[in-house]
Amino acid sequence: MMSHAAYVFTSYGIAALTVLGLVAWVVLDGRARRRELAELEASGIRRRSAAKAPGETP
Amino acid sequence: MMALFFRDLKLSIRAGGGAMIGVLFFMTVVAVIPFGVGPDLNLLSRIGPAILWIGALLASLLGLDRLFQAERDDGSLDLMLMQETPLLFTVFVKCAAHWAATGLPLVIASPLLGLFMNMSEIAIGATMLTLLIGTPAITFIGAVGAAVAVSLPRGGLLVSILVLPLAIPVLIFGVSAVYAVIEDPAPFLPPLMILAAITLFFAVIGPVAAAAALRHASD
Amino acid sequence: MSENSLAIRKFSDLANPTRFLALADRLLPWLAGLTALFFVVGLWLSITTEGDYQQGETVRIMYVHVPAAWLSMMCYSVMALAALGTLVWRHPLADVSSRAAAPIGACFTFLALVTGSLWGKPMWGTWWVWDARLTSVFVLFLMYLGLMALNRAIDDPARSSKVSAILVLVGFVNIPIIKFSVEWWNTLHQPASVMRLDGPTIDPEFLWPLIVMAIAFTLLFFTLHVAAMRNEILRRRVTALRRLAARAAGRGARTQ
Amino acid sequence: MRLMAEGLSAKRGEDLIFNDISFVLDASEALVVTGPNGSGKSTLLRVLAGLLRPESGHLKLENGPPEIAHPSELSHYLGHRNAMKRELTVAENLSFWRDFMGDSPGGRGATLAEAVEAVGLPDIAHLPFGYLSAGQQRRMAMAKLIVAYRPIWILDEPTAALDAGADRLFADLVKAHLGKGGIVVAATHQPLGLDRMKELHMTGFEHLAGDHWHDA
Repeated sequence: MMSHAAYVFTSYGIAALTVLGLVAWVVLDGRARRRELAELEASGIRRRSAAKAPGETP
Repeated sequence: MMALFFRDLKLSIRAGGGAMIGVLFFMTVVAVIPFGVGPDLNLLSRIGPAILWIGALLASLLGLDRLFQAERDDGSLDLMLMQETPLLFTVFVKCAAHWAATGLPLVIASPLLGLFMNMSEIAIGATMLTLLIGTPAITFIGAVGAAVAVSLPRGGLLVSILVLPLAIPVLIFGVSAVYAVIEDPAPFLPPLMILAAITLFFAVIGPVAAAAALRHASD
Repeated sequence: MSENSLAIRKFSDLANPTRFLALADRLLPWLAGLTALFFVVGLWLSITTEGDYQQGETVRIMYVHVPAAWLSMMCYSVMALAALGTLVWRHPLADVSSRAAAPIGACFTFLALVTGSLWGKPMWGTWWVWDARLTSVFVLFLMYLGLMALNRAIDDPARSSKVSAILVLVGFVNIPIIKFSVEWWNTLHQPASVMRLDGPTIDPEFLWPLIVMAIAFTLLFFTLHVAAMRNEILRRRVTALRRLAARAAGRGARTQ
Repeated sequence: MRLMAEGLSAKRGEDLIFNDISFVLDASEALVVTGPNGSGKSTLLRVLAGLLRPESGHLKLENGPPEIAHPSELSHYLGHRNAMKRELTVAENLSFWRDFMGDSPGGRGATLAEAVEAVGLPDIAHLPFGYLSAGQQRRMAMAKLIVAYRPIWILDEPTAALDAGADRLFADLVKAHLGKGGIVVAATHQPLGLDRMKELHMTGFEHLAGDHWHDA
């Protein structure tokens, strides 16, 4: 039988892990998407709206 | 060969892949049982191992029909048949990848469901161990069914019907090994050893039979 | 912050994904900072307050369990609202919002189930009972996972948005069942003690950390939700650009 | 290297599809199989690829590597379907087939970059295969022919979904392969413009009762 404190620590630990995992997923996912977008734009593919944006046109 | 393993893993994880569906099905099936038999915790803990095993058996049959059919539909199977590497190895690796993508998650999810079934910690551990040893056998048996049904337009249900009777020994020894742990007098090791033997047996027989079936299906 | 205010903001000035992205970029650091602040205060409060004479130290699990459970329901409500937005107003961001919320909701529901289980073991002597509250939350968890699976199975958002919106709305019947299950059926789970018409019955000693933690978790949800929505918009942009690239490559080859 | 077919005939179910087909192909030679629909072109190619067992006759390889059990192990087969996964990117598909097939003795496959360059689609290898148009998919399936080296190419209607520009591109691929001493068997109506080309015209034979239920 675990002591009561152990249950408390376990649940806080799992909560921390889950939340950190969620945050990590969101951050990493965002980075991956930005990288893909940058790669696509580097290869010269642009959305119509972005192509018209000021500063983009030479 | 590792390339094939990782390709199949990738395919099952990518959009439309079946890796998550199996676990979800497993959880849903097990969660439905208490509604059927009532929330009597003693009863649930007694039938828990059997429920988990049946749920895992059904869940691991779920994606099996696509194992070779997807390869046939886009023509990859033709190329696999032509290679110098024996078809046997190709089938074995595909089974291994299929198990890693659908069987392994079931094993990992089983302790959680064991808690829901009010099973004791020892029973949960034993169920997990037997599932770990037993589910590969289901995949190997299923590969035979999938290979036989590969050219049929509606092979999905047929695969389940063909495979379930063959998988019964796995179920019997898997469940009896778990009960041997819970109920003291029965010895634990013999059923576990038989289960391991069944898995090893089908790991050899399954790919051989599946490869033979695939060769004939291509005619 | 409530779902209502978020919805109004979305409909008034966030209709355009590009503007949403710009706003999200400006908003996110503040939201994240505020979340961290509330978590620091909330955690400090929940560690330093006294234990309950009846439940002992385990009462501290409540500070995680109750906010997680509350969020699991709120997240689904946000998704239901977004589903309504998809079906009735055909709002382009509604489907993005609903899709982005599903994994977050699944995580909070998982957290509620696990912490509840860890609380139940020392209090009730068992990890799990099949009573109305627990079962309906578990069903909610399965629904989140099912929605995620559905969203993944149909890779074209234009087709999947309507289907998953309908499923979300159908599943919404579960939310009142969860909320009132403790009152409609006599169960092991204790009834609500904070959100009551006649005022909270809980000791202020526990109420403060609980409220702070609830605010912290709610802020965390909105931070993650906005960030996940941004990711989803970027993902769709990547998809659109890739299709564009495929078409452009064909034209390019012919002119060479 | 020399590929010889002697008296091949094949059945599908009970129907005799073709009878007594023989040819000899030396290195750098191409065989173009022509004929109306249903004359058994695809069946012949599947027999050559080892995917169907011939009813009679046999297929031989002379001066090939000694450890080869069937010529199909030295062959590429490009059928009606592309053998690529829609969910994976083009690069993932191609590198899978390169690793899985490996090179036959006597040659080396092209790198991924060279292969997609050769089919004229260098910029879109990072896209999922399913995003590509039918013609682009077909061209990427051809890139598969050169990422893993095989001396014999068996091609079934390779240019079906292609426009004129891609046709030329494909003819260049075939020429380059023949130039390196390869062998090509193709069912196609498109003139490949080759020097050393044999032609096999298949007629099919509805008039021939090959079915033993009617034997007099």
